Amino acid sequence: MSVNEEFRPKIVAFCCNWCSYAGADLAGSSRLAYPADVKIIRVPCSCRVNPMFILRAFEKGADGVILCGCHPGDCHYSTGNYYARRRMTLLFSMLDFMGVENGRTRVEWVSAAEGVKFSTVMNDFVEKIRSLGENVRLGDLRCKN
Amino acid sequence: MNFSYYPGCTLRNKAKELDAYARASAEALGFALQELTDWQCCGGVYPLGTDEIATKLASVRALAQARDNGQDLVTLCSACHHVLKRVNDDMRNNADIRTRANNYMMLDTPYAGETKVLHFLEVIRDVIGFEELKKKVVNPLTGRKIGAYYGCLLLRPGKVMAFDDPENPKLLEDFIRALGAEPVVYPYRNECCGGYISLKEPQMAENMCSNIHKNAAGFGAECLITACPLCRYNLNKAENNLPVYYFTELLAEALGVKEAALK
Amino acid sequence: MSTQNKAKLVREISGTNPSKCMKCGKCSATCPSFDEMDIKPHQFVSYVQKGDIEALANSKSLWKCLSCFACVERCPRDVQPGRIIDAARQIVVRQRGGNYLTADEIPALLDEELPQQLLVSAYRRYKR
Amino acid sequence: MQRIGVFVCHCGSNIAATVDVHKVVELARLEPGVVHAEDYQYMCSEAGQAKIGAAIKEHQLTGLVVCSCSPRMHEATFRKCAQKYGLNPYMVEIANIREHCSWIHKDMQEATEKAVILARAAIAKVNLNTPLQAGESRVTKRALVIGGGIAGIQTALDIADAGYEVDIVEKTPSIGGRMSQLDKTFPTLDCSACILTPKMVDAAGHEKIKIYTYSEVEKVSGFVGDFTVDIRKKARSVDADKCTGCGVCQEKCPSKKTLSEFNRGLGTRSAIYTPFAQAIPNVPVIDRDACIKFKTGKCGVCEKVCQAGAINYAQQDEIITEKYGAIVVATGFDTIKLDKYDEYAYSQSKDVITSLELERVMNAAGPTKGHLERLSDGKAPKEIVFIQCVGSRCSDDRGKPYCSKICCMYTAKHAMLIRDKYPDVNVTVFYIDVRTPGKNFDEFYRRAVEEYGVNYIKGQVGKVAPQPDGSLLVQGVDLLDNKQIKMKADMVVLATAIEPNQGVRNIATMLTASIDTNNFLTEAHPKLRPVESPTAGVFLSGVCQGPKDIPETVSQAGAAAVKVIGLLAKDKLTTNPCTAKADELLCNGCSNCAKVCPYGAITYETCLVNDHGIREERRIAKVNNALCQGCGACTVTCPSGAMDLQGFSNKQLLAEVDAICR
Repeated sequence: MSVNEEFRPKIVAFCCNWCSYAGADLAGSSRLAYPADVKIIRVPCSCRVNPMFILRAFEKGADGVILCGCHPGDCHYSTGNYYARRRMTLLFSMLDFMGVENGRTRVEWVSAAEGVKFSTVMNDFVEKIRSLGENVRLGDLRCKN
Repeated sequence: MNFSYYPGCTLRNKAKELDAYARASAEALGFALQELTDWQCCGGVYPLGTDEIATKLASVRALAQARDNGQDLVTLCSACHHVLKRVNDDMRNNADIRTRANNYMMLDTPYAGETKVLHFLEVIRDVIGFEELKKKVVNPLTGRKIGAYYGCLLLRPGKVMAFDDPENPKLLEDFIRALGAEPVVYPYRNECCGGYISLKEPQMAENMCSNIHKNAAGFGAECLITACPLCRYNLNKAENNLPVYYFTELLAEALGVKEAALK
Repeated sequence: MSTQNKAKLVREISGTNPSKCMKCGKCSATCPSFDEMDIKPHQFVSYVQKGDIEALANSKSLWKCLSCFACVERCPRDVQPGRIIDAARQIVVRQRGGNYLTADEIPALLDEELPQQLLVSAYRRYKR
Repeated sequence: MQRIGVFVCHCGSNIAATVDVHKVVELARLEPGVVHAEDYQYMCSEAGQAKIGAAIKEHQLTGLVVCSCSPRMHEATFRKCAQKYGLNPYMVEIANIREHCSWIHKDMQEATEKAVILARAAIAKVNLNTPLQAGESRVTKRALVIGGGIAGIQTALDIADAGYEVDIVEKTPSIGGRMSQLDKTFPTLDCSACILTPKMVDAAGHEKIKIYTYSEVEKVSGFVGDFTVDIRKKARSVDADKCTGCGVCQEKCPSKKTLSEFNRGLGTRSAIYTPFAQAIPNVPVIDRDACIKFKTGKCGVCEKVCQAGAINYAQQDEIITEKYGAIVVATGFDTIKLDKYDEYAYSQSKDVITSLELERVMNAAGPTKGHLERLSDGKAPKEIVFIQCVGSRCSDDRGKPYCSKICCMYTAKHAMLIRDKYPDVNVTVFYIDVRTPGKNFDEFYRRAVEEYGVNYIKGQVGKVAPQPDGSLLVQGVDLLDNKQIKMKADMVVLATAIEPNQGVRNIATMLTASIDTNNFLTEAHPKLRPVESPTAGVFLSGVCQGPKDIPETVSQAGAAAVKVIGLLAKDKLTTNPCTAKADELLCNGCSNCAKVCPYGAITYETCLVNDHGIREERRIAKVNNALCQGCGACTVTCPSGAMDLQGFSNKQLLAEVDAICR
């Protein structure tokens, strides 16, 4: 599909409750806009995100998935984000192999104080997904209209 | 040890000795300056406008040639150094300027700031080392009280030039010490000499330079050294001035190659 | 060109953001040419903000700035007044007849010692 | 099948101005499980909650979705509300349509579409919610305060006065902190030591307070109500029980050339030292880097002169492990390094000093015995220039982007004190803005100008140039006169930006407390929970949270103490019921989950299992609900899918993903 202005991607953002979800709240209370294409799912920690969730998102038609957690060393549960980082490295490389480009998946560390960063990251990610266009891999054809 | 070398227009002309002393000193210190084959004038001042591309191309050409030679690029004149380092920084960090400059140049390999630009003084500090320089000195300049004059172009903007602390530099003082002389630290050593203003407003430059001389003399300097022909020209025009030398002249003297250099 | 467009052009050429200025005056405190300038360095910013590029373009300050970057180095807000005044200068010299230095003037300005560098620098700053 | 009620909040116009709330209601009604939907102006208000209650009764709701502000704001409110009307509180989910929607989008259609999708996700999740029961955990009735400055001391005193035990850990040899270095305080000009030392004495003498000086927190584990902390008591080389504080050792110590930290490097101290005369405890420490005995093995003068026999060269660091229910961070601040601001010649002239250094110069116990003199030649200055905002309000990487808040006031204080004591000295202050929001603050600054004749100039200084005659040439600007000023001064004082103390990042990491890019600790809510960290059981006191003056610090210290007391007053805490749980039929006992658990909450038991009629003994993971904090690391690591997290189960999260991607 060619990139066009009308393309509105579906983007799922998993945010840990302690840092990134709070960072998103701060972006909100500071009125720092980012596209409505991003929908946030709250998880207790980035390590709660099962690769299965991300595969399912792509299967159901997501065009990009981003996982946000506390900065390394600052995880509320001490080590959760380290697990997430390792798991996602593997998963993303497998997804890339399967044709879901690396640009469609991302891990970012956003602290509770980084509203600006949250908004910047989301703007950037959406722009990236828009440039990549619709995701055609992994989609469950039965889900198509 | 070999470096690509960019002399610049003034060193081919009014400041021949700055160049000659440097080449002789380099040899004495064990490195060679290999002049780029067809360099062009850098323009003297860095074109500040973000949309000025053509005026930056001479620098890009020199930088790309050094890259192709696989060498770091050494300069002597403060102005050339300033322009080359800043254009190099643009080529490395400013995607817009990089793209547009490369579109003009049509190089075999596009240039993206790969070359390391070094001032002759940085070579002495970072590659040779002041300890090593001290060992090579045969005529120590004992007893001489020398004020280092940095001017603006070597130091600012500090983040891009990354030459020394722009407000309290030490490089030339360490250099003077290594030659066996006594550095005189004075606060106006990083104040502007007036630069190109001296062409149309000589009085302004003269006032600035006399303040610099007065300040340096007040702290006990007997002479000044500089790396820039324009600074030297402006400083020399001021009344009651201290003698102003190129740093390479004192270097050649201390290394015992001064006489030979001008032959 | 409209005044608004000129102000926009100054922002573009200089690559700076005058809105970052907090009016501390450190640029004017720093500038070695302060006394020679009619519009002072800290005012460059407000002239661009007001969109009064005309006044800036007609000011003496254009030709008194030394591009010594002391204001750029010391500005706590990264506004870079030196780049702003250069952009205004560019707008002037890029217009026909806007040159501050012409070839005819040069012979009278020369002397024995004058380095080439001075001529090329002045040419770059003063002339299209 | 659940019977779900959806409640859409207008939040005044905060949501309703951007999101078509009626449309959200209308479309939510179509979702599976939804039997009721309505909107209201303020759902969190009493009337709003009553509406929820009425709907629960009328429609026999089993689950609630509230489309409103962030769950971090009102999840607890709506859970309580559900409970009040007989519903399990964990049957409530929040769709965040304010912070994540109405506040960041402008286009109504776009925002409404997104709000509907967020509501759908929450509805899909509630469909799979199950009632959860919160457990209980114990509370250790003792608090730890990290930092022994005025913030830490005040917090500790307030907690102790309420009858709870408090330990203070202070890394320097004495409590007192920055305030002990100050000469006078604004806006009353009372003597800092006179108001601080009684508090230090109170803390030291309080039966509920234990003070560990020359000590640092090394390790923290556990959670709210039940922290375990390792404290490293650094070797003092002096036996505190025997030392009488006579001071002879300090007098006789032959190594006297170490720069005094207390005097900001302007004076020297001996190798065995107490930082200042009123130090608490009044027990010296041996600085082993400076001590001749430790460096060469020869000397031992202090041991010889100590009548009490308190010197102990062989003393080792000691690790103390203690349990605490709550931890207060009160680590304070320091001034920034000025090496990137040498246009002010700080490193080039002894007569250019920071304001904190001036405090020491003005102090009777300071390096000049309180005489105002130039540190280069001891001469009395006639002309003093103060420069404001040095390193504050900078957007470049040299300084700090924030206003340090205290500088305007202490500069007015310094100017006034100098003019009062030395009327022949001229004082000039270069300022950008004078910021005086505080009780009696502006009046104070005006007194400096009107009564004491301090010369305030609006404008910054560009350069300070030391002159051959020893004076300082100050080049500044007067923006109101539009003139550049070049004036000679004998001394220049820099109002240097403040920053959180070194090491606070390390402490934040140990506590898993959030910290911002400027190294200030983040509060749980900037307005409503200013003294709590988002990490339960961790509280903030003083400048570690943001720049503050003394009265503000003391108020915040008290507020933090109240929060701690509120926590320690409880015998039990309800724990988060969103804990992990293993399905015994799926678990294969592989131990992977136990390996990733940061709390050691998973153990294995051999159980008799009935797997579709096959009864056998199996090794099965068991989660200790009191220890599990619900991070979910185990759920992902489990190869057989046996481990799940209650409240954030695989099915619930997948349902959310499905709803969003629909």
